[in-house]
Amino acid sequence: MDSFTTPLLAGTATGALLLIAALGLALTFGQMGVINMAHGEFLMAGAYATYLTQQVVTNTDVSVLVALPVAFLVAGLLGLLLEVTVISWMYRRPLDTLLVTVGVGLVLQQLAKDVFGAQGDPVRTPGWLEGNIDVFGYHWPYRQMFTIVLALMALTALAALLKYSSFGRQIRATVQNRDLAETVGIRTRTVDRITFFVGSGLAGIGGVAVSLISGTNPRLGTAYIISAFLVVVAGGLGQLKGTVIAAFAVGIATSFFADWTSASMAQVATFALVVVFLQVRPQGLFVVRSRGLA
Amino acid sequence: MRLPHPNPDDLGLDYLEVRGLTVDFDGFKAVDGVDLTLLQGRVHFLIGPNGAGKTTLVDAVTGLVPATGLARYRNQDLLSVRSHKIVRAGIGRTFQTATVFEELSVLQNLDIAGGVHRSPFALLRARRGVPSYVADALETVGLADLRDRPAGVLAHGQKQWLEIGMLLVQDAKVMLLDEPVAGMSAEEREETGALLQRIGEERTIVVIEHDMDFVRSFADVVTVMHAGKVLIEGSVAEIQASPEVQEVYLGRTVEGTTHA
Amino acid sequence: MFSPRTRHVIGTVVALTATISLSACGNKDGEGSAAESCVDTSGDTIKLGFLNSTSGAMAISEQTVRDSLTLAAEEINADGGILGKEIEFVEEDGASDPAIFAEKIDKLLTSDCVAAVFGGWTSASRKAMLPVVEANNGLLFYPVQYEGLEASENIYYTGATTNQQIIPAMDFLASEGVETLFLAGSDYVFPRTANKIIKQYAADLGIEIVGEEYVPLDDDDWTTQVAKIVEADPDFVFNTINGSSNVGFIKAYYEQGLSPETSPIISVSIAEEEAPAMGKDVTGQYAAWNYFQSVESPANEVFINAFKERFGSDRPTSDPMEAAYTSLYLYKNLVEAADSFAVDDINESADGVSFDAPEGTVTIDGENHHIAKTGLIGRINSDNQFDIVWSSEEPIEPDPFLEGYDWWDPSAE
Amino acid sequence: MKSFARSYGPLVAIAVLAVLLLVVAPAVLSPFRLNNLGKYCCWAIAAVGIGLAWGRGGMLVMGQGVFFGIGGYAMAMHLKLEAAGPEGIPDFMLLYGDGTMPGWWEPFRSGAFTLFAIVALPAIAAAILGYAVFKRRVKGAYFAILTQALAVVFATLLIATIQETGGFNGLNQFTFFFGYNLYDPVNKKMVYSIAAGLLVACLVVVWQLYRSRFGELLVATRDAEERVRFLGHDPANVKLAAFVIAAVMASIGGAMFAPIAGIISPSDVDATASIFLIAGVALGGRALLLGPALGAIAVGYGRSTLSESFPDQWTYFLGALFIAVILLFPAGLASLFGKAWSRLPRRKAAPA
Repeated sequence: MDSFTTPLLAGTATGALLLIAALGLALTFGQMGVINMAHGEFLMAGAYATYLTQQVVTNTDVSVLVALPVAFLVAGLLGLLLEVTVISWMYRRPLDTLLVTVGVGLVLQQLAKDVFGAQGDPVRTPGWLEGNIDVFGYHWPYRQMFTIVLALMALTALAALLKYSSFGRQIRATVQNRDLAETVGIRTRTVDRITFFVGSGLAGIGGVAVSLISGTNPRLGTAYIISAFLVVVAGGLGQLKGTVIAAFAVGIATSFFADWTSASMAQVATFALVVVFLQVRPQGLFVVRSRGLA
Repeated sequence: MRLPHPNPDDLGLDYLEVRGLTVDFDGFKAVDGVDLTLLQGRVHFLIGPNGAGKTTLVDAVTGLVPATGLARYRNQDLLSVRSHKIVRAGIGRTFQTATVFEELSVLQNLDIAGGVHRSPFALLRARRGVPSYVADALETVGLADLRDRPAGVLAHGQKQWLEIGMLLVQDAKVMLLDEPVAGMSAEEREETGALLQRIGEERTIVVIEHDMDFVRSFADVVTVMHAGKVLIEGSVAEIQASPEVQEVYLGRTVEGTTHA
Repeated sequence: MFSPRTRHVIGTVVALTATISLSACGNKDGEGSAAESCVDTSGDTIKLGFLNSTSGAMAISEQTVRDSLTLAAEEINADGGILGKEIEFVEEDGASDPAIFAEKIDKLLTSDCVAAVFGGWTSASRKAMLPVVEANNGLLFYPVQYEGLEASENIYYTGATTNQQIIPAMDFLASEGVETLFLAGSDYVFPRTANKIIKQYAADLGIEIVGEEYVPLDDDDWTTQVAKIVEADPDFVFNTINGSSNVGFIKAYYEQGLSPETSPIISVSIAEEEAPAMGKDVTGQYAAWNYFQSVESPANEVFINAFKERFGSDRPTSDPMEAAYTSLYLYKNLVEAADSFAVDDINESADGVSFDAPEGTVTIDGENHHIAKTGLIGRINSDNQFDIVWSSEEPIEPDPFLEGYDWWDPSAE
Repeated sequence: MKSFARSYGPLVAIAVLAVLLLVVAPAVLSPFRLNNLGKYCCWAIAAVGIGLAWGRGGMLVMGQGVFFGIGGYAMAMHLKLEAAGPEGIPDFMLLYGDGTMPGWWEPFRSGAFTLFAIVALPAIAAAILGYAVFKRRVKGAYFAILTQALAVVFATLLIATIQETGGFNGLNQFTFFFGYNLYDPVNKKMVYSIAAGLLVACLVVVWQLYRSRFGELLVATRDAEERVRFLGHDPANVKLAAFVIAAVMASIGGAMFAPIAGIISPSDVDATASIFLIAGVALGGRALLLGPALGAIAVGYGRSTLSESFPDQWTYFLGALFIAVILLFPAGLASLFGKAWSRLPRRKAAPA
């Protein structure tokens, strides 16, 4: 029985983590066409923010909750800084944004190493996240449930922001027709910046969740960035629901593959799965149809 | 000016036949059961208000959007063939916004369109000299003086001619032109019209157009589309006489000039 | 295909290339003439090379080795150097990349002309350096416990081989009456090889292996694999995980309700630096090493005090650091025993050269160039130090190929 | 004569590079530096292919390490078997495995088969992947991400297959290169010369490709893929051809890397190694003829020397290099000195 529940539940948690990481990417990539390879390092920044918060707020039960807004802010501001100094010079050059942010990622990693040391720093799990419940033999850790809740909250907040707020309408207007949006008085540059801030901030939230799994270390982001991008690719651009389905599908599939074979082979199998999937739906799960000659 | 309607049988198989062509965008029928017979030697105009499905029809025939029904050319169902094979079968098209290779010279643009004449292996050779079919096309579209200019610096009209020239090099027997004279001066329109008539003698030319003066001057046959369907087909005079057309389309645009 | 003119130009280029390539044509016969040593021993100093990763994934661990080497060099220099010559050390970054290690040791040996190189951490880096150091008839001192199955004339191994760490750990488990064991490791050479040995020895000892799981080096999420440990409910978990992946393993382990009371862990890569970085209280878990900071010996006291003074009082000392520190002193003793810096002379008189190291007296085996070391098991206390709970009592003679163990069959799975 | 200079100027530049690499360098460099230069040449060979695929074809290949690795491992397997002697099996299989050799190693005993495999394996792999990707019109960033994921997966696969590929340790301890003792300095120089010669040969190949109609078509596909479709070409085939050639070049680079570096391991072929290759191409100028090769050599040299002087700062340099070059000189540093020579697409037509 637990050969089914374990990978399913653990995979759902992995998927939730991928979702948080991929939401920010889907936002910046989907809405702005920017491929931010430093997104993984924003995740890392969120993890270090959690660590630092724990140094200040020593009550572990509270510090993780305090760390959420702090991590969002830290990663978001890093993103904003990146947008203003680098990205804003290269819109409509998506491949170049990819390469530039590879460089930014390298610098941030080395910076983390120099500031915090190459050895990772510990992040303590709050008492109310210690422990687990027995689901058909799988001792499902509260921490995994917390990750899922966190992902769903991030998703809900982002969806509500896009759908109901005036900022969300401005984003959608800018995406659909940047020039027109400008003529009706939307400051598209500001919209870009806020989009990037929010997208990067989401990575910070992901960093909090990751830090509860493995503490901090400078290379923490690299383990997630590629999977998160595969999720965005498989999910398709333009709609959050594609990202959501793809994140959980990739997470759960990886867990099952790992259960059947090994964790290494699971990586290989998941990649193969995405490539095969793209044979069926080359634009991902959901596409915004366009009739123009691209 | 008008040519007699030839019998398709006299022309062998060189005509494009469209039957029941339908393009369905998630429930919205952009093209809805269109029947057309496009014959060689005629300049065929496709008109209709925005959203009538003209461009989508051309997209469907050239493999850009999936469609149901039939589009037959030389016993080949175009709807089941990929775009580049449709081109190789002799059907070429242009786009509303001229898409030429801006960094390449006029000559290179024409030359690159000559792929149908070359084997894959021949592609590995450098170009030397100007192939006769390129030289001919250069003359026909009147860009011989500009042959070494980068295409990016050409005037708008010249780019359209260059595109038509590329179709000539491709040896397209059917040319589907999407608003080729949009944005052209009156003089350029005249030249373009003359060009179309000149090259149309041995080809099937289909032009999507809004400008009724241009349509009146150069159309052999006009098809009016509305809401994805063919409203009426006939000569310019027949179209202008049609009350339905007046209502949906000509009513507003051409009213003033019909009295002239 | 080409015009005559093109053909002419291409022809010229091809002919030029071919001529030059041929002029550098190889020497098929004859043994490779071993490079003559360029080490300069005429001056007042002797050059040594320190080759550790100060960038990349392994920098975490290797920087500590570099620090110990620096300390030892400074101490030796303060004490008059080696054969009266001051040590001048050349530092290089291996960048956590085996190919870079190969390149850098080549540079150290042939351009900098160092008398010996100290460093390397991963087996991949050592394997990459081995042919280079052999080809140049140089010397490499490798300070990390490893999977054994190797012995080179040009390498001295001052960390443990498997019969000094893995086998004592198994002996300890047997003495504790362990009946079921779960193996958890990173998916690379050391854990796979160590587990191969563990499985064969376990069969001999009558310990049942109830599970075996591997996760890639960069992967930190152990949740699914730990669930299998919960299911198997072993008496002990043998942990051969490397680096930061340990953190994820330890967290997942406690999260799912495991504890030292139910299924304690014995690790071979968690030492004094790693224990406090887990983000969990790991009190009561075990580690197998040949040195702990808690070892009581005068030499260790000197070492710990010197290290803390040089690098900060918050810095712990650990097994690889001690092995690196020891390696430089062993080199000093080797040179002085041979009264020469020449590699062949050193090798000649190597057998039996010893040093009163912080871990206790270590002695070089002239046959396989490993050193005799005492096996220790420590249990982590609340200060993240190790209480030594078991010892092999005597230094264990190194046996990298496990020739003295009749249960060992290298070709069995 | 002017058109001669335009047409053959690049060839003269290649010849100058050939003389530098094949005559000057062996004469002035120490064996250690020459061996390093050999490694840079191997990266440069791969970079020339990246220039073709990315600079001319617009396909950002972020996983060329995979093909570099295919060639490298194919060659290394042969060298391992050569070191093991006839009937022998590689040492690591005895140490870490059960002492049996997987059947697919067997053909690599043959030098001829190995040389064939170095060209054929990457071509087949790239053709399959490229066919799957290009035919389904997966492009741009999607393609870049997929290739990078491929590199991650490839490295993971290698690390996990210890008994078959040596795992994390990779393959090393080669003694002979097709019968030549690799420890003999004369032979090391010969292996270097082969690598440098292959680099020159690859440059001549891309020079011809760039001036060919295929080269024009490739640029056209990069700039307006859909338009090319309506010229009667399947852009997928055009890109596929460039991708396959780039893969073969990467493989050749990898194949020479193994004997020169004396090792091939997952860290030489993973995502980081692939990005390292991209860095050289970006620095040198992705669309130029000599740019990628010179850039790769420069980045390789920078890595060796900077890490000697500033071991901790190398990563900053590499990161800053990406940012500065892409931001300030997207066409690469060589474009700053770029005379008309290597700027290809504007070549004047020869008089009719």
